[in-house]
Amino acid sequence: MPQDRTKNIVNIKELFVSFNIRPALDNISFSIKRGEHFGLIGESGSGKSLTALAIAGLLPPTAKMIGTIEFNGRPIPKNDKQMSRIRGRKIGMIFQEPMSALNPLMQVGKQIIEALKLHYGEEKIEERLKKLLKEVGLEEKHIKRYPHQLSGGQRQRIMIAIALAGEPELLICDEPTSALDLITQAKILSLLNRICEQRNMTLLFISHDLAAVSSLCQRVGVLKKGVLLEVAEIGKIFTNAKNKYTKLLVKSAKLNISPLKEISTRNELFSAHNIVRKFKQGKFLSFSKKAPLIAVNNVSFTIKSSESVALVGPSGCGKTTLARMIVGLDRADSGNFCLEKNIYGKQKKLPKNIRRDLALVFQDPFSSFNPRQKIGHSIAEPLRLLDGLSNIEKSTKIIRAIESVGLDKSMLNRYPHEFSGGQRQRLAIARALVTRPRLVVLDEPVSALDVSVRGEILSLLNNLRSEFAISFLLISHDLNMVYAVADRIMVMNAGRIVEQAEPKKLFSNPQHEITKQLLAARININY
Amino acid sequence: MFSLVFGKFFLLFRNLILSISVIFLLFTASALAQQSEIKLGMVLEPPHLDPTAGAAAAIDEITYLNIFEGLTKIDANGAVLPSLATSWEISDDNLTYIFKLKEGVKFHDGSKFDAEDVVFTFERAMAEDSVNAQKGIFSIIEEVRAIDDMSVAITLKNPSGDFLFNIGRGDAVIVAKESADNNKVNPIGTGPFKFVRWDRGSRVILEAYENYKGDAVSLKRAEFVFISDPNTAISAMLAGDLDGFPMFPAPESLEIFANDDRFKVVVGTTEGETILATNNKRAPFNDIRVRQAIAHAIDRKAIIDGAMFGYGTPIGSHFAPHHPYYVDKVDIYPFDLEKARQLLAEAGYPNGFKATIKLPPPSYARRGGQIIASQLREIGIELELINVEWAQWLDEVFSKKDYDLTIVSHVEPFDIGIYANPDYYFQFDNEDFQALMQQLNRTTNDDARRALAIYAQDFLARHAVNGYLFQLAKTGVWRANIEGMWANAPVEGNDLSTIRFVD
Amino acid sequence: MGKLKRENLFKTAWFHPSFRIGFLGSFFFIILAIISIFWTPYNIEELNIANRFAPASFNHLLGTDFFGRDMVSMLMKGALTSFIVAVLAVVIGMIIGVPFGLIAASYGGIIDNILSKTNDFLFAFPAIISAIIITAIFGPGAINAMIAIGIFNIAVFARVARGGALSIKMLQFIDAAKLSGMGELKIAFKHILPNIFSLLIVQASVQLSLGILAEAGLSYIGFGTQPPQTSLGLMLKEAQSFFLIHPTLAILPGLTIVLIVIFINIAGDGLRDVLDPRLAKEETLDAAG
Amino acid sequence: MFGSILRRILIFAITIFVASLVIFLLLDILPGDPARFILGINADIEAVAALREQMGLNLPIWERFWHWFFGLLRADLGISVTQNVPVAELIGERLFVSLPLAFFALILAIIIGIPIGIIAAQNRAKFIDSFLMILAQIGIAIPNFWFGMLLVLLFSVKLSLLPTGDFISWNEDFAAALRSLILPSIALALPQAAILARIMRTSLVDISNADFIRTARAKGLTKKQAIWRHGVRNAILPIMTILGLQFAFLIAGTVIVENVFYLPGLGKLIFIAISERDLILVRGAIIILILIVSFIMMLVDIAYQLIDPRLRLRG
Repeated sequence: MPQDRTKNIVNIKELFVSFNIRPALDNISFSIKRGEHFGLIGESGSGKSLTALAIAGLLPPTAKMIGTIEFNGRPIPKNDKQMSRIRGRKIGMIFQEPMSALNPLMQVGKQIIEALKLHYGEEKIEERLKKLLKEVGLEEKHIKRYPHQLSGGQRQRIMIAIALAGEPELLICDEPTSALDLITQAKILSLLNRICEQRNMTLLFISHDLAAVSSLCQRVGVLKKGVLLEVAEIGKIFTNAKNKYTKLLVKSAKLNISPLKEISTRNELFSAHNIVRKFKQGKFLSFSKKAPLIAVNNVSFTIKSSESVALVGPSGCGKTTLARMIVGLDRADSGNFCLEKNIYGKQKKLPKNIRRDLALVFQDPFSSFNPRQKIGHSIAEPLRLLDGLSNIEKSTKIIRAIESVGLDKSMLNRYPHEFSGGQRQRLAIARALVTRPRLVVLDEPVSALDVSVRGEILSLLNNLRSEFAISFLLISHDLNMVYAVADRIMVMNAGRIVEQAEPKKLFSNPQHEITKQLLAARININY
Repeated sequence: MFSLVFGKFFLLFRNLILSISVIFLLFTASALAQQSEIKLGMVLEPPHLDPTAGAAAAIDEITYLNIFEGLTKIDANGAVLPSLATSWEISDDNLTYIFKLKEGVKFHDGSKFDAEDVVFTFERAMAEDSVNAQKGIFSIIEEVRAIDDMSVAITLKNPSGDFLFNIGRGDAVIVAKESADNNKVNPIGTGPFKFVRWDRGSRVILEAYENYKGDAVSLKRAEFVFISDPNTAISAMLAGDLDGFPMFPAPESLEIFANDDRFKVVVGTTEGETILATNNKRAPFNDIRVRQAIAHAIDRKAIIDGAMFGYGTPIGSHFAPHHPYYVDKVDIYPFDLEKARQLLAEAGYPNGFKATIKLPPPSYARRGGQIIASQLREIGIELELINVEWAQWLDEVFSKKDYDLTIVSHVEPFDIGIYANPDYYFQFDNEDFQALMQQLNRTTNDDARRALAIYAQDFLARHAVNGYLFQLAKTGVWRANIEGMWANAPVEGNDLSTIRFVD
Repeated sequence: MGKLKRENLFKTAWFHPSFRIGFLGSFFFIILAIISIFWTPYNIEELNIANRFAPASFNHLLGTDFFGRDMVSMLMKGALTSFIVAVLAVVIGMIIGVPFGLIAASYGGIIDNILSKTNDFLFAFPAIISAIIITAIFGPGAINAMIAIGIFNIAVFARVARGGALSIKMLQFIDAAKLSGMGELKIAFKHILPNIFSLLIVQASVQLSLGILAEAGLSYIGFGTQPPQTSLGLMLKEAQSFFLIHPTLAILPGLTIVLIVIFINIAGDGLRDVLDPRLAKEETLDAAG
Repeated sequence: MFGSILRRILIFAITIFVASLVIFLLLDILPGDPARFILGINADIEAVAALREQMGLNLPIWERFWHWFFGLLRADLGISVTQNVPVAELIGERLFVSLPLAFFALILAIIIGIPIGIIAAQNRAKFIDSFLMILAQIGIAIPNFWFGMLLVLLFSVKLSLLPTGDFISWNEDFAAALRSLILPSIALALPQAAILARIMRTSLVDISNADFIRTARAKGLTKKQAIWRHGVRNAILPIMTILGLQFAFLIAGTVIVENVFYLPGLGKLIFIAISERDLILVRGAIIILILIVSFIMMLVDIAYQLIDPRLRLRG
């Protein structure tokens, strides 16, 4: 394939896309050079996926498009049949969610073969298939499996194989790793990098994660609300961003959190003793008996008052199950917890006196409020746990809670959809604090938030901890994030806590294999 | 049984595959009915096919005169004719009848018909455990005796004017000892047609009996198809699926057939006196003035028009208009609302009262009930309409007598005698009338019987025992080229032997 | 997240053209039916045999039937019965089915299994089979038809409520409520029910139109409304045998049924469109990115 | 896999047991004495008592239930009160009409409804889509008995093409039997076909928005190819559950349609049994209906497990 590095493979001029009358892409112009790795970064709703779909001619039928997109110097055809000859053969695509992107009823091998046949006919199919599998790092036994029988990483490898089948000149990756856990993400990213290098393929990489983009791309475009703010070399973005928003992105990617005030951690507040949680598998009246799944396996640890402890581990390691047991949303099969001399763990319903000392902040701020209830009512709900409050006392507490997270009390009369994601997470924290609990469990408190607001939420949490002397148990898969806010990190894997240490110590001298993997998977920003 | 069923389904499925080619033939119209085959529609399916063991009219409509024959038979006009008895003699005291039997007659199973069968039949019907629906016919018999192979003597307890008519009815047909117990599902008689098959829920098929001793029969095969829904009956006739419907269930649509050259509509009479039956023991209907008021308030024409679309003859008493003894009593209580209100007021109900009316399924009852309710509302009587199925009607109205009013057609021929039974569901207990009926039963002289019958009619009409509405018409529809079908229904039955197709 | 947005359903739906047509259409018939409680042009209990089969005229806008009753009055009363049967059947279905479904979804485990299996079973039984049983026991009648249709509706609403509740239950505000010490039942009614309400309304519109059809079917075979009451289905049944002579008697109630059902269905489709997050999905394809 | 099928069969068995218990109890509280009904109005008390004894009516209710239930297992449903024939035999005969009728109607609904749904989905938001969906709306709204009447008037009365029912047994004349089921199955199929068309359309539209269709198009398939190769099979899955339900509806629908046409099916039998208060027959017929419906639902569930690889490996 003769390549001319100086020519643009994609050329977009004055692209507008709208739904009904609502604009989604507003006057986008940029070009991708042959052979380069181009990154497109932006928050949700910024239009980055839409740009990718527009290039591949896959815009939904309700979208209206104006402007030109040139591929290899020629405008992409409007006709679906003509466009379909370019797709696959010239442009390959990988999507975010490999589970739903694969046909659930078809063996994955067949799905790759289908792509191969489209481009090569029947010729040497088996051979090509084996070669592709090898290239993406899969074994032959995977051919006969169905998508649901593969892991997320394996599925994404299948997707890559499908995209590569036609030996495309341009590979579009639309958030290829955001549905994967950190370790897998790192592997997929390096695989993509290797393949693009080997094949001399142009890459359009789309992500909300500046770190991921920076590890892969030479040039980056920044999108916000359908507007292309700036396009620049990756180095320049980090060192010399022109746009304010870009600067903010860079800043939050480096996760600069206002430094911890030194908080003295005193006596022991909370302890877990030999906690075990098993889940039965199989359905009602089922004949096949499977061994129960052990989600949490003999876990013990302690938390001091005012301490911030992070629980880190790959997805599925049991950290969320543990968190749910701690706050009483689930029961332990054996073992118990102790919160200031109160022992619990196996009760179906926790007594009020324990419950009011515990709180949980959820991962998804969008679903953590009842959309049909005013915010004030939602925040007031935990006050049921405090007996004998007068209405005035109640409203005082609510107002103090909302003000402590930096919001105005007039917002109490609004409904959840009137708030942004960051505001909702603040409100969720306000709700958690309204009973003045001793221990707050934070389940991935920022991972659903846009990068730009993560920093402020984490800073807020730090401030609150010093102000109210609360202990935090912070659950996350992101080591970078917890590094900044935790006094101590516990690493969990396969239901057990395998290692715990202070952040600096853990980062410099990891003991356990999984800790090393987690650390390795971090994408360090080297600018 | 289930494995059997599924096995059958498998075969069915195979057949289905094999006969995909058949589908091409599906839309070619079926061969026209042969001139010697007939398909007749019936509303009700019989519970079984033994006319000597059930009251259901549907049994007689299939078997009477076709599969089974009696000693005598009733013709289309209600006259008594010889059948298995070729002739008979009656003793002077009117008590002993000697029947000469037809020679050479064989049952459909090949067994010979002789006096023994007659004796068996009558003794079976007279027996205490008899399940015959008309025990009254047999209860007056003292003795049945075979004189020889081909003659039988029957002695009565007292003279009976309609004995010869009665033994010509379906309940008295002659059965053979060997097959009698099986007649419910596989009827064996001596008639011109033998039983072929009964597809339950669908049809009964008969075929001409090759050894029949009697007048030649034109039909070779006959099917009785059961269609209870009037709408379906209309379309089945119009579509040509049926050749005729002797008792067509939808009088409202006869107009269509009358205007269609392919069909003829024949309106005859039945023995069905349609009455507003009244519970004479229950207040306020035990007051004759109330009953008279109701009689005055009923507009028979509106009922006949509205419920039967004009088919039906108004009656003023419990007697069939085509009967030779009939007198018209319609005008005893003419339609007069003023009079009705006055009578009601005299009875102590100036503002009327509330009552219920139980309506069995036939449209004369259901529609008639609505019309009567509307008419009685004019004089202040509010009727609550209660629809009942036949089983409920028999249970609640007929046997438990738990009703105020009901509408029903009494289809027994010459059944005025039911008014002499104080336990009958009308609960009419009148000694004068009971004496009158005893006298009538004993009388054999025709003129005397006529006089008594006329007196009885007048008596019932004046006492307004029930509301007398109309004589149910027999509205038949059949192909224009069919002849010999009964126009009237003096007894329940469809005599196939006289039916033929003409060109 | 379209369905989680709090909005005035009716107001939003009003701008959907098919909802508006459907709503106005069914509203017209509902109003006619309600008026018939107080007033009809003629009293349909008074039969006027002499005036039967009258053609349409100024006195009788749609003519008279085989008893001489005014067809306009008959249709109004008939629609009333049909609506009452269908609406009450929906009410029965909702009152019993929704708590049934909510409880199954809330408690889960064996309770859910038993309730759902019972429900799957009920669900497979169209009104007609319950009607057969009820008619066999109590005899035919409009109320029995209503109960029979209601029994089927119970299963439908239980299923919808359970499905909706399960998807709401996944959301974190439910866990938040649990942490506040609320019991399962209280959560079900305070937090889950308001959020599946619009789902239930759409389903109610479907069941309403099915109920009208089912009433007609049951009346047609004699398991439903009995004279002297009337319903659209009964009118249709009684008029069938006149079809070839006086076709309007059957066409009018038939058409009324078809129109009412279509209007309700259109309105329901409109509502569903408004609520359906799928439509929003296309427009926010990028939301996840 | 095997286990899950076994599990489904167990659920089926429990369902049948519970259903028979409920049906038995419901119909047992009915007023009226079957023995008296059999013997008629004028029967004397001793005879009735003897028959009650003989029919086991004097036994306690639980014993009678067990008796009946074990009878059911042996396909012995008692003797019809009015027809004096074993109920199982009566029902068995009628199933040869009702099951084929429902089956044909299902086939018709599929061959009419599915293609219409596919065509509408492929031409989404175009005239043909709106047209077909309006047709489907009307199809749902027309009561099937009324449609049946109209069919009869057109095809039987006016055109004389097909009989108005007039079912002759399969052995006697297979083609005639088939002919007599054509109109009723069309009448029965219409609303179900309309529903199927709508569901198929929605399902396909949903699927065509699915990620894997986008993947297929990204491979280089055209939109149409992608939907045919990947969409239809996925869209059929939800349809299967619907089909199971529809078969239940069709079986029940035969009760109405067999009355419009004169077909000697199970529906007609139940209808007559109710009007004659033959409760033994009603009871038997209902339990058979339930048996058939539950059996079909079970088959659908099992088929679902066989088709969908995601369910195949689950416990």
